[in-house]
Amino acid sequence: RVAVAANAQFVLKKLAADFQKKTGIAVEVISGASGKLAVQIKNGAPYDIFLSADTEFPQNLYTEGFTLSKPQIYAMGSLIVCSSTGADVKNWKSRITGKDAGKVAIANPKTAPYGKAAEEALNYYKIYQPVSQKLVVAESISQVNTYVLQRVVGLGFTTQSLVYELPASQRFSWQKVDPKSYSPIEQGAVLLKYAKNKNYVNNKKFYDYLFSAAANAIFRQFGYTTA
Amino acid sequence: MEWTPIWLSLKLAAITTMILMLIGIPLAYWLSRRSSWLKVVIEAILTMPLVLPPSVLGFYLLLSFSPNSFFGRWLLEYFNLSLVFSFEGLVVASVIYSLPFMVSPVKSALAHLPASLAEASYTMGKSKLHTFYRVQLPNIKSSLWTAIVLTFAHTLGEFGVVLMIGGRLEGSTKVASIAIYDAVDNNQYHEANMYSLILFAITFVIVILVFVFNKNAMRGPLE
Amino acid sequence: MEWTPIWLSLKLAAITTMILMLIGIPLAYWLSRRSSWLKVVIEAILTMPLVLPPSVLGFYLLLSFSPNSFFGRWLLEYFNLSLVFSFEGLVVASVIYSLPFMVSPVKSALAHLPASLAEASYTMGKSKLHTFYRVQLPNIKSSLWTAIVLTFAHTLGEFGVVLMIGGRLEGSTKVASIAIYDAVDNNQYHEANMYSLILFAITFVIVILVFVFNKNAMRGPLE
Amino acid sequence: MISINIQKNIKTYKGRYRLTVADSFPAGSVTKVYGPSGIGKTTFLRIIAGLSTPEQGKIVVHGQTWLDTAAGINMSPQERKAGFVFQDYALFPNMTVREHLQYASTDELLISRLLTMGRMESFDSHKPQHLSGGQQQRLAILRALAQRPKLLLMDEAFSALDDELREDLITDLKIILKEFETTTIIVSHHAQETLGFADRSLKID
Amino acid sequence: MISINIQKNIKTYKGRYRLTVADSFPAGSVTKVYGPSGIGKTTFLRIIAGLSTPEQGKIVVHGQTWLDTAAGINMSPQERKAGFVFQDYALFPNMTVREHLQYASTDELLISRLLTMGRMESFDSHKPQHLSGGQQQRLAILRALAQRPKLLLMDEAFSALDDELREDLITDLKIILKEFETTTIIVSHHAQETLGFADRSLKID
Ligand SMILES: Nc1ncnc2c1ncn2[C@@H]1O[C@H](COP(=O)(O)OP(=O)(O)OP(=O)(O)O)[C@@H](O)[C@H]1O
Ligand SMILES: Nc1ncnc2c1ncn2[C@@H]1O[C@H](COP(=O)(O)OP(=O)(O)OP(=O)(O)O)[C@@H](O)[C@H]1O
Ligand SMILES: [Mg+2]
Ligand SMILES: [Mg+2]
Repeated sequence: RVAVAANAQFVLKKLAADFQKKTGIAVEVISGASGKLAVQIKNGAPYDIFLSADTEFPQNLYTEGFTLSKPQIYAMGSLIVCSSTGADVKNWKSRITGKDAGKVAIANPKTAPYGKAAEEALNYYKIYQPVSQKLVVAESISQVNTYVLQRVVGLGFTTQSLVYELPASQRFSWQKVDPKSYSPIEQGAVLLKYAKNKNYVNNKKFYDYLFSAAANAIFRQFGYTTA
Repeated sequence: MEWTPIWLSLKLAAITTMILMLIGIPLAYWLSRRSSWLKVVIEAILTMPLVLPPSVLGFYLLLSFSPNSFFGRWLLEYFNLSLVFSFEGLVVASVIYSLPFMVSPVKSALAHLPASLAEASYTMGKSKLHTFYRVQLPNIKSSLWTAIVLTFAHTLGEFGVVLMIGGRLEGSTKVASIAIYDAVDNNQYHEANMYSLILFAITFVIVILVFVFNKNAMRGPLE
Repeated sequence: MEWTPIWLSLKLAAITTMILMLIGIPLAYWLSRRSSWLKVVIEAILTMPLVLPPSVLGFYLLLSFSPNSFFGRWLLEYFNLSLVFSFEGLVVASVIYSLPFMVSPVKSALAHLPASLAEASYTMGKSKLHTFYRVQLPNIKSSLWTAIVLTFAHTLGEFGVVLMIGGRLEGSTKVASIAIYDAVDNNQYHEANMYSLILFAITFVIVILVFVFNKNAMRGPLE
Repeated sequence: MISINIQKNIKTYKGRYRLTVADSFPAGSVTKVYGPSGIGKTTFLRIIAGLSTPEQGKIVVHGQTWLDTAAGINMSPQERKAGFVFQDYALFPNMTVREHLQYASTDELLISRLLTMGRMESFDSHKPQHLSGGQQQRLAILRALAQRPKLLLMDEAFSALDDELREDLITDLKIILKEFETTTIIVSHHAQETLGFADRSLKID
Repeated sequence: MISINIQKNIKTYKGRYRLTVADSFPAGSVTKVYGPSGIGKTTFLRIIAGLSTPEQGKIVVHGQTWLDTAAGINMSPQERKAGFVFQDYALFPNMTVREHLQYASTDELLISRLLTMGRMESFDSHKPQHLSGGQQQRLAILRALAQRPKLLLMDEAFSALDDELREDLITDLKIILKEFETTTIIVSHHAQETLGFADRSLKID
């Protein structure tokens, strides 16, 4: 069983499918907010592997002795600005401060790495002040996606992987945010103590697969960068 | 720890409860009168919002309130009112969500009341409205308070809907339940505990006061 | 779209409602007797779980049920029972969370019932228990059904608590509300709509049946 | 002058049965209505008050048509404002004795007078559940009087009162009913009960 | 033989008052209890049935001590099993006429006999709210009889019945009470009401 941060669940399902094709081993994917998953793991959740949206939670689990290995970075996310109102987001920096931008959705900077990155980017371009009045803070990256896709907001900051999850028919415009404007969104994974109980070999196999060239290719396909 | 979210939560719960008293109690009265198929269906529909997970209900409300929807645009154009990302939106959503907690207990209690009480009042020339507020309602006081307490508490704890259509705006939609949730998510357990304790304490006092008041109201002069 | 989560949800709601009938109704009876300070406080405490956002309540329950806690370890050692990430845990959490919806309406209705009904039964040699089930409870049928419907619907829609202490284990803790939530989160709106519609339809039918049954039960032979 | 002519189908222990009453009641008179239990006496009073509707009927009170099924006229109980002493009293559990009377009337002088007349002064702050059967019945009578009804309908209104109390009450009642120019219809089982009160009688069977 | 000696403080219209009753009731006798309204007659019956507790008192029924405040004995209403006809009937709204009797007794023969005796056969599937006042009162009497009580307490149990019906009922009652060896205490305001029924009387004041 793999517990995965909500933003990476789509790619993980692809990885699981690929892994099963190669080895015949089935993987059960459980998604949720990283923080909640971490609390659950500390309280006995039956998960074998944990893929967080950041590095802090895995590190914390490691120091408190809930893991079999040190956290490892499996991918780095990229932040994008997007809209489905048909607006042109190529020059989003000027647009976002304008009148007709509508509300702007970011994930909660306190809990979601993509939210933190978005905040950093806005500060980097010195437009946080003017934008703050329009900011709508969503619970998670998924909720940002909902707001954007349902056009309740004009613009949203989310993960690049969203782009590859959408049906082709969806009206959607997006633009990468320059990675130098925010600190890298490193996503860490750990092998949990629970993995020892059952099928340790298979668990370990999948954990190792996550860092294989084949997996890296799939990660890149969905807009992540890998080491 | 800030006080704004708590204050906001209490305001939301109080306003919602008040609105629900205004619309829920007459609705309960109407539903308690001779029942028809229509009323049974309406009653079932009122219960429906409960069945959905709050955040999903919030999602559907988001769709219907958003300026892209017909209803949302109409509100915006004619009333300059936006129900997404605003306190007003939270109130409307909470009203929908908590409606059955106000209506059902009151309706059931009215159904148990002997018909002759109202009849006696009618022969004294009192209107149905007057009779309802002076005779029927006071005689189901205990159920009425139950409804009010459940509604109030439920609105305070309401979270999923609020999170979806509120957008965490400081001072207008970031209510206490969201602050607690964020604190837990942030590993700020101490802060979460503080918020929880304060909410508990305030509600506990309110509920105790209601029960004590209610108890005295039901007690006769000789006991 | 799978049927397992829906089936699981219905099972959870049905079991919770049944347990709450078993413990909530006697509790309501006890609370409706001559009230004391102790009872007022207990009643207020029962209302408290409502005040917290469900996911936070879930968080606290997780901490107290977890094998790291005294209570959790005790359960595990002596009963080999784990209340975290198990269906049993969901049941216990739902029971705590929905308790006031069962207890409060029944308690209020009992308080409104004339004392002479029970007295008449006592003089006929019937025990308090017999009197309660044969005389008092049948005469507050409408409120009892209200309590059952609210409890059932509320448990179906229950999400935050369940998510926190259940995780999303296929076939044991991934109930329909979580499936819907996931679907919305994953932008699978069609699937979310399907789940919602099915939950609606099932509950709608149940609620309508209850109301129709209840309506007939309250109707006399000549009307 | 009140004229009543009604027909309603009811079920009695003899099977389905058509309750038929046709009579005129002179203004200010007190009419005793009697007949076997379950024959429809309470139903008759309820029809007059507007709480029940007969299949056919006409009720004219002091020239005003309260009910005419043929013409489709059916005044509401609120418009008829008949004073009604219910057989089961129908007191309001939430109100004290005084509040019952205040609900019917704002005339504090009248209220005091009625409380004295019913010997209920010392119970004026009691709720019905703390009153004895006879006290409850007296309160039901006083409440009906407090609204100064043109027509007073009493259903077994003396059944819980002892002889002495009843006789005293009747003496006072006659004075007050005269003063209010009230026409009274009283259902009673016992010949003795309405002695010195009723001046006419009507048998239903 | 039943001996009762009780004292309880109650409030009447004369102010606080100490209700005192001391009397012995021969087995199988029918005692009429009377006195002004609000004096404590209902309270007296409730004390005998165990629904109310006096400040001081002793009740011995056929050699069995039901109450002895000095010795701290106080049997529950369930153990006393006195048949009680409540002044306000206390019928069960959820039960039909027949179900009321079935609740008190499993003897279907007795139930049929009682239904006939109370002329209630044709109402056996009616609920109380669809019965007339007199029918409700008869049901209350029948229900109390159905439990074959050793002691029957009747609070104004004939007040809603017409003379003819009451006389017929009394004839039947006397037979059945003799058969059950029941001792009866009946509260009544009207001398006439218990004529030919009560063989003793007790005034409370
Ligand atoms: N539940 C109660 N609480 C307080 N006082 C009560 C209660 N019931 C009766 N009383 C008071 O106790 C006194 C005696 O009441 P009780 O019902 O025994 O009178 P009673 O002799 O049966 O009168 P009646 O002939 O009118 O029925 C009354 O004055 C009444 O006000
Ligand atoms: N709510 C009701 N629904 C159906 N039937 C009723 C209802 N109330 C009374 N009845 C029936 O109608 C008949 C007439 O009832 P009503 O109460 O008018 O009798 P009554 O003459 O007042 O009798 P009593 O002297 O016993 O009070 C009764 O036989 C009764 O069974
Ligand atoms: Mg009658
Ligand atoms: Mg009495």
